[in-house]
Amino acid sequence: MIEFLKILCKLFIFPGFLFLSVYSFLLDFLDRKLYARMQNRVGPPWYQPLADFLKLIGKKTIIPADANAVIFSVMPLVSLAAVTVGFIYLPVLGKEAIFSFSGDFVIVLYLLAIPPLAAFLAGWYSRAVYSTIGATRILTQMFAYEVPLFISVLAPTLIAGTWSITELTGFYAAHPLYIFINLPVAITALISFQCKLERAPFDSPEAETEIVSGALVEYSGRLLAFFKLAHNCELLFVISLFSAIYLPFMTGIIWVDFILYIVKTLFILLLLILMRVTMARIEINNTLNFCWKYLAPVTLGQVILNLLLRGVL
Amino acid sequence: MSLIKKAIDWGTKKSPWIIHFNAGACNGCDIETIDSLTPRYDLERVGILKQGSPRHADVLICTGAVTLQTRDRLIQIYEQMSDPKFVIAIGTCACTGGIFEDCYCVTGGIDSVIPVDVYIPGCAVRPEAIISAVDKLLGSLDNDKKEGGGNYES
Amino acid sequence: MKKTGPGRITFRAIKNLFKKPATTSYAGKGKPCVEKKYRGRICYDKTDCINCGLCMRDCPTGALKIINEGTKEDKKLKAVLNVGHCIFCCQCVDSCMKKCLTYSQDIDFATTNKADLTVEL
Amino acid sequence: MSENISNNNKIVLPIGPQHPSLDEPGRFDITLEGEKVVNAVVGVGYNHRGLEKVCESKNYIQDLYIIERVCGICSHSHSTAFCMAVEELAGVTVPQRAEYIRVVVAELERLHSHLLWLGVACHEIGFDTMFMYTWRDREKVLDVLATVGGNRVNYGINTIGGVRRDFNETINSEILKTVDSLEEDIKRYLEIAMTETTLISRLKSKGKLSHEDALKYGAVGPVARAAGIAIDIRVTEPYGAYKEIPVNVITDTNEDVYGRTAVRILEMQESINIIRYCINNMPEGTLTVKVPRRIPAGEVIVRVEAPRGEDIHYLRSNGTDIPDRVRVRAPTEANWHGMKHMLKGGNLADVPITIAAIDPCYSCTDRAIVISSEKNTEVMDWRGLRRYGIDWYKKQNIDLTSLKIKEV
Ligand code: SF4
Ligand code: SF4
Ligand code: SF4
Ligand code: SF4
Ligand code: SF4
Ligand code: SF4
Ligand code: SF4
Ligand code: SF4
Repeated sequence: MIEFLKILCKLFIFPGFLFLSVYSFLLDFLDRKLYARMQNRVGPPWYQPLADFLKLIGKKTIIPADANAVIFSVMPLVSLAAVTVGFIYLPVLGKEAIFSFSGDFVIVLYLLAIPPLAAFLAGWYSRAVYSTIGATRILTQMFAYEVPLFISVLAPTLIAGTWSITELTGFYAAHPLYIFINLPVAITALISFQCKLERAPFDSPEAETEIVSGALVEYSGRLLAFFKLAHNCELLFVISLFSAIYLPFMTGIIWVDFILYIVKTLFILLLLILMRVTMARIEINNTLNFCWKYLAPVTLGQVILNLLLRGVL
Repeated sequence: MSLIKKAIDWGTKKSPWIIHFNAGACNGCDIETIDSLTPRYDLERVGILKQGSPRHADVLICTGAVTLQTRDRLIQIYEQMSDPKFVIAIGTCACTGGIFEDCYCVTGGIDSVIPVDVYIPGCAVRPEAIISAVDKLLGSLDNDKKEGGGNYES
Repeated sequence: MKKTGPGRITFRAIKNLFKKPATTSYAGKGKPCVEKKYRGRICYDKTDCINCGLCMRDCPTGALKIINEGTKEDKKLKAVLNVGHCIFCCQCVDSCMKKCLTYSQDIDFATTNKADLTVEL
Repeated sequence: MSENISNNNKIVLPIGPQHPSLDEPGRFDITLEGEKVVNAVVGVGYNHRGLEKVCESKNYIQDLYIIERVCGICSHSHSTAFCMAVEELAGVTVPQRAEYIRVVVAELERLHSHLLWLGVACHEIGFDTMFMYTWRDREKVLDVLATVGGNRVNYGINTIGGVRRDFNETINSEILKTVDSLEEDIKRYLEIAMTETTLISRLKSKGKLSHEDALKYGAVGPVARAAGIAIDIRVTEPYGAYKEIPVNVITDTNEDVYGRTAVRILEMQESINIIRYCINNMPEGTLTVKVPRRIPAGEVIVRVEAPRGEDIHYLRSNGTDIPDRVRVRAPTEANWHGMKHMLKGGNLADVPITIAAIDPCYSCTDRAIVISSEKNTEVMDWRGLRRYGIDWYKKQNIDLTSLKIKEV
């Protein structure tokens, strides 16, 4: 019984859903605050993401007459669910995730692909012009980053020889120097994650000045709130995944590791923000070119290197 | 229940997202509106974000004396916003028509078309006045628990 | 031609993190800081006013009304300004030969009630 | 909105009249094939207020403030043009000091306008940080303008016959200080514009308008100068104090958005030089000259170089204190004609920046109106309108058919 409660506690409170949402709000705040500070502004107060969320919850939800009501209202939840489920496979407290099994890596990668797909469907079935274009752009962008992203995430597993994130982290925590081998893919992964999160400079799927806000134009009220929450959680999810794979430095003491985890996530967030601050939006076809011309070859090179190294190490 | 309601009210007060519409202004007030989002005045301090889609916005920031051609669009945008919603009329022309009141092609002020919650006279309004207006709008929510989005004849 | 590359402002952005933001401290409370000689709401001093109407003639919006409530001999003047019409051009100030009108630096008239916009000066 | 998606894969994307990339109401119907723009229809008129008409019912002094509010960005150019027109009809000469003050304010206005444009352009291509930086620096200019004129937007420095406010030592030194610090900023912008790859890739060879096309469509201002056409009223037909002030025309041969950016940034430097020259060579003297309230009959055309190009004012007087006809041809209006040409063949992503690159502002442009709220209204073209007029007069027993206009 106690065991069961413990698991429930882990699942729903810490480091499960509650932690996920609270920390993702915090990250969102930091994201906006640092962004503002880099632009020489004051930026929002700390409770801003929470206030936004609560306000949206309280607003009336409008479902456009043209839209497919079911898909329109289900997609935000699908998106949110995918991220939360994926999060429980990621190590937060030390190197142990809440759940793990030998193939969880693949599951996580699949779950990772769901939020953009949900946004695509949401946009497509809103049946408005802007959202349709936004949806098409989401799909185009997925086509651009998915391959580099998958390969750069998989390359480290080749050395570790495991398909479980927990074991992978464990392996690299035991051999910290091996991480530097993966530096090239760490960089490509960072870029493709940025691309995946549709943040500037890869934000053409929601380019405000071109297509208003892309796929989510027609969303309002509660449904928009869930999409925003899902997006925040996705940010945290991606950052945690990145830190699990590429920055698995551990001390072995659980609480120190947790603090390390926080430090690592903040550091990655800083990198992502810097990317957002310093560049102009890249056109969708240039994104495509960039991903296939530069990112994909680098990741492939790494795979070959890692395969060779595996024989040596 | 009331706790949730309180939380939502608090959120509404702390996070007014705006959408901006120019209904035939001279640009002056529009630029000052945008200006109030940039570093010197930075409205994000009080939670304001500029949105592109009326569906996402809570506050319609409106400038200009409402020309006949923008009139329909103004109503349309107002209707697309989801409740609760508020309207701020920025600039003398948005309040009453101002200097354009005698023109044959304007209806004269935002409130001749949709209900307005806050008036900010000024030609052009200063960003400080906009900040103070936002403050007053949010303050007025406290007093009479205003729902916003009253009835209007179009 | 200098070398090109992405992210040329990275350094500046990081430097800004440690600088004070350029934002003013005014956030809705207190008095905003306005330049001296900024044209705010006009003020009226009736001591010298002869009710000639020059100010009203040149006012482009008809926002200003000088009203005589008394008789021609015993003037009881007051000025009524519709702030919602006034465009703060201060032409009335220039037009008044008797220098009865001046401008202040008062700029904050935001109100939730339209009737508040008509004020007696 | 779904009817906009037709079956042959073409999408008609309405941009405006409310759209985040447009701060003013205008409408563009962009026909897309995938991401490619195959057609563009420009619709203006949302901002038509009819202020030329209202000018005909108010006196010259009142009109000055109406004309100043044609637009909030080049308010000074418009009021200068109007004042010059009235002064010319009245046959008065403005004191030299007033002319110099007008020039200083005009160049400050150009600085603020170009900074504003740079920010908006960066915002259009999703480079918000630059947008924030430029607008932050623009505040310096606005502070000076507010001190000089008394308002941040409609400075109201002009009056018929001169200027309303004088410069003094403190103002002079404040202007020079601001200008010095802006010079640093401008150097930085130029460096960023020349080295930031993402920026260049978004600007280079977008919205092409070649030298010939620019001439054909009658482009003015930075759009024309970026196509290598050296027109600048300050030089080709100097007015006011520009007759004495050295001005260089900035041109560029890129013929695209990048060229327009470069022209504008370099023009800011030029404005700074002019301001310095004016402050250092400001003549002493009075500020205004008396102008009669009744303006002698006559008509006049005045050309002024506004930040966006040539601004033309036409004024006809009938001897009263109220003008008979006022006509404003603002620069943006001249630049619209090439818009469709510039948009076609580009990507959807280029649409906002291409539109932004002419620095559009609708306030002064909008003249044709379509009133859709009332039933029984129809849009008439020129010929239809003429027909209608003839019929209307026929009913009054006046026959106008003998009049011929050249068919276009
Ligand atoms: S109030 Fe004045 S500055 Fe503002 S839009 Fe109207 S005319 Fe322009
Ligand atoms: S112009 Fe001056 S003196 Fe004449 S009525 Fe106006 S305030 Fe009075
Ligand atoms: S400031 Fe201008 S608009 Fe206001 S009352 Fe005076 S003249 Fe009229
Ligand atoms: S053309 Fe006729 S309707 Fe139009 S402004 Fe002139 S008089 Fe008025
Ligand atoms: S061109 Fe633009 S900035 Fe200039 S007067 Fe016209 S609307 Fe204003
Ligand atoms: S048609 Fe010719 S004469 Fe008539 S108003 Fe126009 S420009 Fe003047
Ligand atoms: S005013 Fe008339 S003739 Fe001149 S450019 Fe515009 S449409 Fe053409
Ligand atoms: S087009 Fe502009 S200037 Fe001409 S009448 Fe209309 S609003 Fe006035």
